Amino acid sequence: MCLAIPAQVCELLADDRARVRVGDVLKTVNIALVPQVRLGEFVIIHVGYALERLDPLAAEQTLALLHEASDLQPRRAESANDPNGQERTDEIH
Amino acid sequence: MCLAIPAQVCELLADDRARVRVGDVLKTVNIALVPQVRLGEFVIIHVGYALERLDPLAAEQTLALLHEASDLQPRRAESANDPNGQERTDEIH
Amino acid sequence: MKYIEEFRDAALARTLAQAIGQAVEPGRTYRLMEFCGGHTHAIYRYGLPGLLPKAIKMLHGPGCPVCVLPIARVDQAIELAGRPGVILCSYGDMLRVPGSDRRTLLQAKAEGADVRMLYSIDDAVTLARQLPQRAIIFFAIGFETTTPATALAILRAQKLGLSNFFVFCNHLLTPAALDALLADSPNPGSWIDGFIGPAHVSTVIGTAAYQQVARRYRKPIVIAGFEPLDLLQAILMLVRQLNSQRCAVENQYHRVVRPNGNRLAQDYMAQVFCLRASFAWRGLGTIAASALALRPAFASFDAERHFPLADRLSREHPGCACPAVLRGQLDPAACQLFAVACTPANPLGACMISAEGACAAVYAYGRQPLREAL
Amino acid sequence: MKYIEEFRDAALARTLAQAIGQAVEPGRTYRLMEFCGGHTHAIYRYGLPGLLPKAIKMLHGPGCPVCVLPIARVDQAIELAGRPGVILCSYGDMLRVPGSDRRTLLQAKAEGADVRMLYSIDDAVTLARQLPQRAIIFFAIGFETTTPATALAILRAQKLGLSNFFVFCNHLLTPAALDALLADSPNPGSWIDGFIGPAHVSTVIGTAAYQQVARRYRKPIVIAGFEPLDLLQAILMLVRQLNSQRCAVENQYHRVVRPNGNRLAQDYMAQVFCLRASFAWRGLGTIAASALALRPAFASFDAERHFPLADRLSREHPGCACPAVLRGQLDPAACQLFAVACTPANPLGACMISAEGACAAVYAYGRQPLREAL
Amino acid sequence: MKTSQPVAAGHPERIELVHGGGGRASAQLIERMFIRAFDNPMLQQKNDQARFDVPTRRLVMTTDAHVVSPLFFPGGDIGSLAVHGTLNDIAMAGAEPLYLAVSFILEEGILLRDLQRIVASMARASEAAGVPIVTGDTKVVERGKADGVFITTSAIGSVPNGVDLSADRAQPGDQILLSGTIGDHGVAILSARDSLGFTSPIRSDSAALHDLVKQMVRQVPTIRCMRDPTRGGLATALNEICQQSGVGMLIDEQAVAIAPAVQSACELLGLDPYYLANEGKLIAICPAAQADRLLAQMRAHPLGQGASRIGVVTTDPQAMVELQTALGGIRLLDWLNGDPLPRIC
Amino acid sequence: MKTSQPVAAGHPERIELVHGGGGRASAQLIERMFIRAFDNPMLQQKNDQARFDVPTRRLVMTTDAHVVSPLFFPGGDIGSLAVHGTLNDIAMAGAEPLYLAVSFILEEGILLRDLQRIVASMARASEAAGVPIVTGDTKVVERGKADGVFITTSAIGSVPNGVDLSADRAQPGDQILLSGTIGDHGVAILSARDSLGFTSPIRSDSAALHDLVKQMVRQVPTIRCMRDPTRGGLATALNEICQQSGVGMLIDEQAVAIAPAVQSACELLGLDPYYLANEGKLIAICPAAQADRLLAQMRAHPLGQGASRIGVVTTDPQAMVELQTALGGIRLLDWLNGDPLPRIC
Ligand code: SF4
Ligand code: SF4
Ligand SMILES: [Mg+2]
Ligand SMILES: [Mg+2]
Ligand SMILES: [Mg+2]
Ligand SMILES: [Mg+2]
Ligand SMILES: [Mg+2]
Ligand SMILES: [Mg+2]
Ligand SMILES: [Mg+2]
Ligand SMILES: [Mg+2]
Ligand SMILES: [Mg+2]
Ligand SMILES: [Mg+2]
Repeated sequence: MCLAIPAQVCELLADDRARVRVGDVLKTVNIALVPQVRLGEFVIIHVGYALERLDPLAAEQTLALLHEASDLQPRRAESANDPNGQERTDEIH
Repeated sequence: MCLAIPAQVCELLADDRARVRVGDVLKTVNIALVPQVRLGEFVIIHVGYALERLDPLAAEQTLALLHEASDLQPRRAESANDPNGQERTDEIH
Repeated sequence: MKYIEEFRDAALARTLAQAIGQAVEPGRTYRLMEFCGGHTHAIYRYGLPGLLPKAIKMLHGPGCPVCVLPIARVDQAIELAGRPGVILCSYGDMLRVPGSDRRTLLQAKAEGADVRMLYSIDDAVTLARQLPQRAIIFFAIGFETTTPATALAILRAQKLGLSNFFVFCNHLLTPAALDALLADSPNPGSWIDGFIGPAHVSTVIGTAAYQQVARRYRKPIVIAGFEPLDLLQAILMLVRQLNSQRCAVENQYHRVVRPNGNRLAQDYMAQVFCLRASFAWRGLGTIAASALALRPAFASFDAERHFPLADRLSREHPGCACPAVLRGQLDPAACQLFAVACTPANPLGACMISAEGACAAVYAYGRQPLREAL
Repeated sequence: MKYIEEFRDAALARTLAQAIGQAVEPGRTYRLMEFCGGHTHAIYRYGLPGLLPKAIKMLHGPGCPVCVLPIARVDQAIELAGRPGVILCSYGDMLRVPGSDRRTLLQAKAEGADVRMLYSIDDAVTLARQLPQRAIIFFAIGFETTTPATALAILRAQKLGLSNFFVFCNHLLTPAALDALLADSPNPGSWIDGFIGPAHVSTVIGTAAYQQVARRYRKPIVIAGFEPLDLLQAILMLVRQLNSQRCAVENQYHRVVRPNGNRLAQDYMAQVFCLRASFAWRGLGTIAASALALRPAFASFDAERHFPLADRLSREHPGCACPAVLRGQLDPAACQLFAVACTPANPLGACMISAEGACAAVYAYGRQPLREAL
Repeated sequence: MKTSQPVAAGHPERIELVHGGGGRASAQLIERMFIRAFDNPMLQQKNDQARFDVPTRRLVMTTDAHVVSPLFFPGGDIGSLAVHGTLNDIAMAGAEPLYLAVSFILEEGILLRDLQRIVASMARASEAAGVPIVTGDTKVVERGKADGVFITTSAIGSVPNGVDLSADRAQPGDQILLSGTIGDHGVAILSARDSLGFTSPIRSDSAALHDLVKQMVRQVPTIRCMRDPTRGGLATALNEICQQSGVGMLIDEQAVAIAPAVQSACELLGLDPYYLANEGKLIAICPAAQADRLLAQMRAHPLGQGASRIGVVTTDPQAMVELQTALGGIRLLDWLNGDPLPRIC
Repeated sequence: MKTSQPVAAGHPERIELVHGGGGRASAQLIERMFIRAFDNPMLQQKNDQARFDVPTRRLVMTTDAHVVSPLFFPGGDIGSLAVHGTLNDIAMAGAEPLYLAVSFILEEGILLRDLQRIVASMARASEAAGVPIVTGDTKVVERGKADGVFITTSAIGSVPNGVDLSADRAQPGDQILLSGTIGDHGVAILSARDSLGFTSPIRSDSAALHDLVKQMVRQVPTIRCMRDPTRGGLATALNEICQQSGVGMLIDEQAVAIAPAVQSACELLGLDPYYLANEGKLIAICPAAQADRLLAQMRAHPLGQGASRIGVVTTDPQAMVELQTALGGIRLLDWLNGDPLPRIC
């Protein structure tokens, strides 16, 4: 029910609408909840609405940490014990 | 379009309706145009309405005349030259 | 089936045919027009041309209300069927009559219009009660036979207080057409010797309605039933009238038809309908006082008032010989389009449209024997 | 698919599982409840139980809005669908949820009701514009994830001046349920060590919304994404919190979830909805201030006001163990009806209804391995 | 995993879309309804096709969709009709039907008990005919996208040695035989329609004719062709043969039997029995020398008791059917033109 | 009697009830549309059945109704689908399809040009497959009583000597092969539905598999069984085989190919590709010793290029299909339960 997936905004349309893509699949969604979204950004889509923007830096951070743990070699300077706690910035660039 | 056939009244229903039969086939028709019709009488049915009562005596007369001509022997006293002209009675018994 | 089968008796038919053969005067041709499409249909269906002596030449008249309805009215019915919320109902015969561009109500239905075939106009009133949010328009056609049913249905709708029942009225009057058929000629009716008069129209209007035409044009008329013996007897009666140079209105179908018809039916018709000044008959042209409209008192049931309709022009196929065929002046098979471009599946003219049209009857029942005869 | 596939990487999953295995303290069991049905579904779908050390015991929470909707509300939706002129729309999940007498909206549809599955509530507004003579009722369900969409749709309908668009509002609040789940026990939450918090609910309401519960009941909560790596990472984070005896609200899903959520979405929700005094959750009982209704200013869009509905009693199957299953106190497979009388095709209780219900997830993905485990 | 679903009073079970989804509900419907009713080892294997050995290598195959409305009518239902109609098309080649395949299109919302009744009727018809239903398919479409139940049946049959029936083989001089009364099926269907509001004692003649045909081809293997006068009626079937063989026909109206109630209904509704559908009658055309023998054989069979010789094949480059009327006149008997009676088979 | 009807601009020709009435208009539609497109001598004879000689006496027969919505979709249409679907059911027995029969149910009002397009597509598919359409039927129902066009196709085929495929023959230890990606057809259909409002480059995989199968059974006549995972998808087809053979299966998720766009559409719509329909894929189960040879043979054929070994048959009295997930976990792969995607085939 709360299924939602990341999609990239590939066209901004009138009436709070945008064309987004997931892989090769295109769909028109409502972006009234994320009016500041820009072309190329990723949003989380739920029942035809974009709920929020996805922060690519934060995603990369998460993945980097996981790879780091996996490779046992740091890919980034950071190496916190608590991988992504409360202190994290919540502003998207 | 003006197709109409004789049917026998076998049940009088409410609302100017009657059940009529043609052979073994039963149908409900409107009898508002022949309010005086009685059970057992024949009526002429057209688009679901009884248009008129059929006069059995007149029918028999016509047939008798035809048989007469055919048998070359009279089946009834009557033997007019003009088989059913204007002078005929138009009252049903 | 009582009062049906007796009048189809083969032995009696032969006797009657013989009597006709004996009655005809040598060297004389009797050109008899059956006005009714129902008679035309019966003549072919029972194969009567094969029984009759050559001296009897049957001419087919304009008496099929489906055939003579002008294209413009069909177009208007199709237009009505396309209005939102409308259910257009009619008798089955009307649904495949082509209007302009060969369009029929059945095609409109296939394209999405709600068009329904009903057995009786009563069913349309019932439908209007059941579906109060829809507009039920009955495309009413027919001669005086069918008109009383329409009158009663409108009176019933009034009694029920229905505001969604409408009649698109196309009822026609037969005596006016008979008159026009004869009048419209320098030598009125010179190609017709006598008439077989309508059976069920006469049931309603009576035999008296034809007296004027018979007297004015000096043509004998015999009202006849639709069964083959009725027709044969009527032919015999006409031959005898012609032989004795009478021109009376006689009544072969007196088991049903009364001199004054059904007065009650006439009263209902008079209550609901009034005369139109004129009406354009397909093939016969515009005829004064030949059709009915709803009286102003029933205007709320009148589809023509409730749904404004554009006037339309009827464009007939240029090669169609219907005007002559409908007047009995030309054999259907003599039309250049007959059975070539014009068939029941693809009728080009009025007479091919209904099964009771002269061209349709000849096509369905008689085109080969007729070819031999040509 | 960017930001999806990376979080399903098998090698990384194994690394994380190993890390969890290394992190768990010997002899200790970590009883972790994923609140969300979406998490339950993902856990089984990706086969995570097979990857995790035995020390990790996943408990499935009540976080499927389809499952926890009481029978009475389903009955009312079916009743609404049967009203003349109504088109009842909802998300696909709702249509086969049984109400009383096992009746579903799909059955009502089969019996003739106009019931439509929509992908988005926006489509219902569009339908209302297209069919002004029909009443379009959207059967709105969902947690805070779905609620903003409903709010925006109502605002759009208002802007369009629609008078035939209605919402049957069944939006529920997750923090209240989480609180009730823990509170409703003499020893609050004694069977749970920590929570995986909702992903997309949190996207809307933010991580801050869980602080109160975490503090009051001293349970760590980690908000997690729905992908397998998200879940594994969140489990690792919970294990670490528990090992270090912390009970913070942490945010594994910080690529999407902000501490304060989506303020704009919250504003729209606040504009359109107000709190219900209480709401009867299926399986969890009546919970105060746990559901939303339309504000009086939007009463004209409120199906409950426009179509008076009788109050109804929910009768649950007596043998159904859902209350315990929804609280994580009983394994689905331990219910005596599980997979015997209760299956996804014929669900008897809340947890078998939606694919995201705990019993349905176990049935579809895990019933054999689980049996081995029993 | 048994689910014995209690049926709530007032809410009889109905077909839902899920029954056509191809999943568990489909499998259960097939198992409980179709395999149970049509019970035979080929169906039990639940493959997507049936496998069997045929007795000869000379085969015929046919298919017909059945969309009759209403589904139940005096003398039959869409189920028995779908079996008979297809068996008859096999029989019209002089062949012996071997196996039936059946494909259902169900409208969401039809009552399971109605479907059950139809399926039981098919099972009885198949059993009575000795021709098993060996494979099938079921689809469910949304409410308003079909009309209750549509059934397409297909069959194969084997052609006996020496038998070679085809509608292009009629020759001038051949005799035309008809196995009984005409129009019964058409009138039975119409009488079952509420909208026409009439009642009659007429029942559909729906029947499987292959046993009658088996006797006929055994007795007279030189039969030129047979046809069952279904949609379009006797008139159209005769015209089809004329067109395909390039011949004419002369039919004797008095020899064509019509039940009185059929005649009555036709008068009342303005229909012509020559264009009404039949579902248990056949036309056979044979060399004149064999006509007596064939007629006797037909009359000896319960389904041919009312058989008669109705006319002769003539030379006519225009391939027209002429009718000698009871009154002695002659007229054409044309193809069905225009308005059909909707959904009679 | 030629009637060359001028088509008025703005009013394209449509199917009317009269086209199904069995009279002249029906005959003309059949002649001009079907016989012309499917042109072959058996149809030309215009009998109600087709007659032919079959090469062997061991036959298979199948039937399937096709009710897909929309009628036209990326990669095919209801016409090609109806041909492929039925040929594939023949092929799944290891048989060579011989003849097709086709039965149309048309909704009053459909455009003649749409029907023409569908019929042309069927003709192309039949021609490409080398399997003629030899008999057929056409019914027309009132507007609102169907959904454009429904097509039921039936076919017979001959089974080569030594070939004995049946879904009850899978044995523990057998290998499970799949001929390519899954879910393409299902997503293609959904993407063609306006109501879902998404677009994707995915085309239906609709294809006739009998030539691939011919190579496969020639190379490995000991194949246990094959099935085309249509409605209900791969998951349901595997479960059917397990149930019928009384075995279990262990499937390797990583070996099951899914096109990226199919995966994307599934994410977006919340669908599971294991339950999506395929119309040009097959599952084959064979003894382990022959698996390599069979896989090589499959990959050598254009329709089997993407073939892979997706799992093994196991011993399981509960006849369940287990899936080893990409992450290394194990879960069940159940039958399709509940909500189907309506009208995908
Ligand atoms: S054949 Fe056709 S075109 Fe000619 S007169 Fe008759 S109706 Fe008119
Ligand atoms: S198996 Fe069914 S009855 Fe038992 S707890 Fe789960 S949902 Fe309730
Ligand atoms: Mg057939
Ligand atoms: Mg048939
Ligand atoms: Mg036939
Ligand atoms: Mg099938
Ligand atoms: Mg229906
Ligand atoms: Mg099949
Ligand atoms: Mg198939
Ligand atoms: Mg298959
Ligand atoms: Mg057929
Ligand atoms: Mg439709």
